[in-house]
Amino acid sequence: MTSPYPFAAIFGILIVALTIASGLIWIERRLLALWQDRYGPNRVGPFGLLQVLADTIKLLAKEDWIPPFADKPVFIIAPAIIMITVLMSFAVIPIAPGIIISDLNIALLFFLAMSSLGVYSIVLAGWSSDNKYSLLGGVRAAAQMLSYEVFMGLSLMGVVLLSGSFDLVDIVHAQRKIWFIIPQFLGFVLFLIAGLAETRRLPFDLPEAESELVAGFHSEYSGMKFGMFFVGEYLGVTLISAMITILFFGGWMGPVLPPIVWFLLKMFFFIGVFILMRASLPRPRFDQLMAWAWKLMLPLALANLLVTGAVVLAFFH
Amino acid sequence: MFSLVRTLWDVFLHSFKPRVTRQYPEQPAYVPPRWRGRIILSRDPDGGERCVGCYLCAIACPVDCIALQATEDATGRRYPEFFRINFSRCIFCGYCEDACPTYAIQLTPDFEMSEYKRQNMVYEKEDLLINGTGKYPGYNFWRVAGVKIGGKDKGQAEREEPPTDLRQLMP
Amino acid sequence: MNVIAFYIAAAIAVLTTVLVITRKNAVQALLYLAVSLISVAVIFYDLGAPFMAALEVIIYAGSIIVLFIFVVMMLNLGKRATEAESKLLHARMWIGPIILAGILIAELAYLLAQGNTRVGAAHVIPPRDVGLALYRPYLLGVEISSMLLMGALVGAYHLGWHKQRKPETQDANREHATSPDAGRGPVRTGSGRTVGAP
Amino acid sequence: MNRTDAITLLPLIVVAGTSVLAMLATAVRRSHVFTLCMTLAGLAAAFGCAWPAGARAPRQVTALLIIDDYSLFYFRLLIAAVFAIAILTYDYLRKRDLHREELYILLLIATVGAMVLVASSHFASFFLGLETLSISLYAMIAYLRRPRPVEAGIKYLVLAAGSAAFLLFGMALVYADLGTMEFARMAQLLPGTPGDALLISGMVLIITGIGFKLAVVPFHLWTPDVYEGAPAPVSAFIATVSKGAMFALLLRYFYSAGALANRHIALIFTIIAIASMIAGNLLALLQNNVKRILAYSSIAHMGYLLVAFLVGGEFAVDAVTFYLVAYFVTTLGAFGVISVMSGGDGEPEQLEDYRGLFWRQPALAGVFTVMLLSLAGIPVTAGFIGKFYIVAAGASSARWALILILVISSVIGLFYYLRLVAAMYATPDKEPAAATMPAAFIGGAVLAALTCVLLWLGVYPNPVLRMIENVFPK
Repeated sequence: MTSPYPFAAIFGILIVALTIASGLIWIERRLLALWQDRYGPNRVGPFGLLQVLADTIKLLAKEDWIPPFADKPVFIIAPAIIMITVLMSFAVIPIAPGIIISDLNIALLFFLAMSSLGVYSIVLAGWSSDNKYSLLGGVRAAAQMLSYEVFMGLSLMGVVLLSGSFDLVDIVHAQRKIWFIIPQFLGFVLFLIAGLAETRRLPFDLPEAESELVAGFHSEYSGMKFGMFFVGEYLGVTLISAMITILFFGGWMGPVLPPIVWFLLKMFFFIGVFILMRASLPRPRFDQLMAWAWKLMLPLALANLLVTGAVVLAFFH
Repeated sequence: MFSLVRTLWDVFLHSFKPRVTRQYPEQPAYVPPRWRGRIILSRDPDGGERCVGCYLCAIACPVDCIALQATEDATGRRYPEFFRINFSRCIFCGYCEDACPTYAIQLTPDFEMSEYKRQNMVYEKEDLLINGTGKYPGYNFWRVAGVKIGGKDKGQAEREEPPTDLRQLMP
Repeated sequence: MNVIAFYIAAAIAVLTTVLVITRKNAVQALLYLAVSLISVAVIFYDLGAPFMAALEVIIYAGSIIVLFIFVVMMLNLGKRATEAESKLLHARMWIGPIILAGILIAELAYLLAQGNTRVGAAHVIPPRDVGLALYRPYLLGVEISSMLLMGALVGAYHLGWHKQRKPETQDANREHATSPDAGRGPVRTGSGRTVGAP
Repeated sequence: MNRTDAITLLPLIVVAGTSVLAMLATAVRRSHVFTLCMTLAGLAAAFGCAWPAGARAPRQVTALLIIDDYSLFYFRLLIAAVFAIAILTYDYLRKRDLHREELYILLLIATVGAMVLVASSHFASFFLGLETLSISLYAMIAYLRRPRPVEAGIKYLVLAAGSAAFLLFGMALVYADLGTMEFARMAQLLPGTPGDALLISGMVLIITGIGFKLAVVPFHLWTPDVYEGAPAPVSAFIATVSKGAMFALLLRYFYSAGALANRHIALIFTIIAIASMIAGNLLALLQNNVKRILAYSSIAHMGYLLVAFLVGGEFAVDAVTFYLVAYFVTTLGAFGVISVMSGGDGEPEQLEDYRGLFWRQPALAGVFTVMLLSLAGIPVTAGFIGKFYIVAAGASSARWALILILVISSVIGLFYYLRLVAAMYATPDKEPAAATMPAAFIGGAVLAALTCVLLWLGVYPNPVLRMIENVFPK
């Protein structure tokens, strides 16, 4: 059921998503500080909450520099692509009954399609900068995101088998009895890892690895273009957390509290997990990353799919 | 694989540990008495400048941040005509203090020296001189030095005998 | 079926495909190809094949073209490649195929204008139906496709195998270097030069 | 899919299963002999499985495949040909230093594709079979990974991809017009749409795709290069299995869908047939490269086959089938000789390499002579009976123009076959280069067997003829 007020839903979700994403900049810095026994930003406004605003103003006020050697149109389009693809994905996220922009019957595939288009942003940013470090970052991003996309899709197919639908609303409804985290624990772990790699979050941030590639694909970006990559990354984290909530943790379902609160609680829990991973895990080498994807994750995802299919066929058919 | 999970848990446990960050401006930092911070020029207990303009500090300074010009007053007492320390260069090594024969130049436990303009980091003598003796309260160079200055002739310094007339020693 | 959406998507598809052919820069051409594929996906969705549309985006636009771009990025095509391409775009090269293609298009337009196709009007086909069709009546097709892919894989593995061979030759060199008569090899030139230096 | 379906599909399943097993075995441990034995055993088993399948034929297995006596006959023919090719491959690869096992896997997969083509009754299986065949062939052609084979492979890849696009487009048009992709349904619908332009355009595009695979004249440009570049056994595979399967499909498609009744289609095929016969034979005259000669000769032979195909009716099916059997045996033999003679570093391709072959290796020269004579259609060989059948078929429906061209072009063809034969029996004016290897026992055995079959078919064709007639009762 699509929302009765489509424009209200679109703007509501747009604003909430953007607010959460930019708020994440603050949340992440505070949480990282917490786990590193520090305070983090706490000067601007109460608890440093206005730090986000300060950062935004800073980014907007910075010089928007396009290098003369760059491929200009591509250079400009690249950061927009990541925002577009991630925000498009939010269109199919059911936040609570009735709060959804478009109840698509292939919502899950739509999410996968959009995340696979997100690769373009990184690759093109790296390519158009015409800088060897950026190019290397772009090449890494292409290899990494393509590889992890493969089993990202496969790891979700267990959920699809259990719920019998690509529709996210149906998937949430199918978790009335039991959250899919129990029968699909392996799928959950795989999706979590793939999600990390897809959003290029820290253990897997090789495309931008500061220590070796001087920020990789966005070396040449400044001002709000850089800001769009920045916010795009946090939007990606929000999106993946929302997807985990919907696919494995029963979406908006929960006792006592209203559905939307449950949804946000669960989502923020996973955002916290993402940040915790950033705080604790070291970055792998690139060949290790690729080897894990193809030699470990892909077989595991296939095995998960096989076993789930067999069980569904044997007991629920 | 398990170690990764354990790492996550260990890091998570840090949420309940005290923070090591010091909230600096509100909670002042403890500075030990012998901290090598901002440089001052001290005075004798009687209020005169201790510095005799011997240039040893300027020579000892590894970054050449001290500049001075010695001069003499009418009574023959040496003092710096100007004394300038560029704190944007100073590395607070304390060599000047070591080199100073008169305990004039001293390092203090003060480090809050931020300025918006670089030029303001250059301290002149009037900025450097304090109304006190610093770490060596009783010491007065001119009272112990055997130099003749106004109001004190040779042999009038502390623990000094009047000068011997060499001609009286002749056999 | 939304006619306006169809025509917009179709126009974009045609336009971008033309741009794919006329671009001199390989990456830009590939980008237009990606846009063209996405608009084709929109057409699929419009025609009532959402599953197909999603796969079109995921597989073609999202994976294959990215791989192409990946390879082009690795090839490091510079100005020279662009110049070579611009030579190919000479009128003599494209005028013949363009005329032929024009005739084909005109013919097709004429044929379609007669409008006697028997394929029924589009209705939405959910993914479940696609799955059922694939694994019930067309099961054999899926299996044959798997053989096809296996053939492609084995062939690609064989043709791409020589890259694996390099470590072997290096090993051979190393063995050679450790053998007794290896002293005359390049190992010694450095030391010989220092000894014999004037 | 049920039990009976599975049994009728057994030949196909066994070949496909063998390829998977061979791949797994190769992944565990490489062994050339073991892979060959596995391949041969699998092929033999598949051949044997044709009987239980035949007991349940004809049977439509899903909409895609139809297993009837016709398919099973071609299954046996293809499997037998691949069996011979596999042995020749062993002989060929034995002398070469590279990974050898993959070629058998590819060979088996290509065979699966050919078998699917033969049995297909639906556009989907038609296209899938064709692509399975083509994709394995790309790798097989470029298998030696030297510049020329790779060039040939890429040429084939590009042109095959283009022709596949034509084919798909044609299928789409036909589907748009008729709303079905099953041959049988098309046969029911076709009479109602006699002069439909959409349908005819689709058919023409399909013919383009098929014509490319058959290498008939306007679409033949790849043939000489690919034959020359590919390893000899692979050339044999392209010439026999690939083209044979395609021709079998052509017969089934155009007869079961009844498209040949259309005047335009028939005209197109007539032009193609005439062009192939003339161009193939004339171009071969100019060649000094034996593999290229065989390539052009195969173009001409496809032209002859099209003559019989155009006649239509059961007589034509018999003639085409018998001709294909004879052509299979002959072509396998001819390429077999090249393959057996080739050393570790190259193949004897030039006419010069064969000068005086008789004085060095009389047996090999004899076999090659018989094969060439059969290709030329000299009596006592299978080629003569085949050609005779075609002429008879043409005469039965009074296609005198076609027959006249067939005869004239055959006479032209005789010239270059005999030129090759003459070269073999010429006295060698200088000592031959020691490049030619003595024929290996196993390859020689295949050649001997092929020669025997050839002569047997030429002298006493009745059993085979009767078998073919029984296969297609109609």
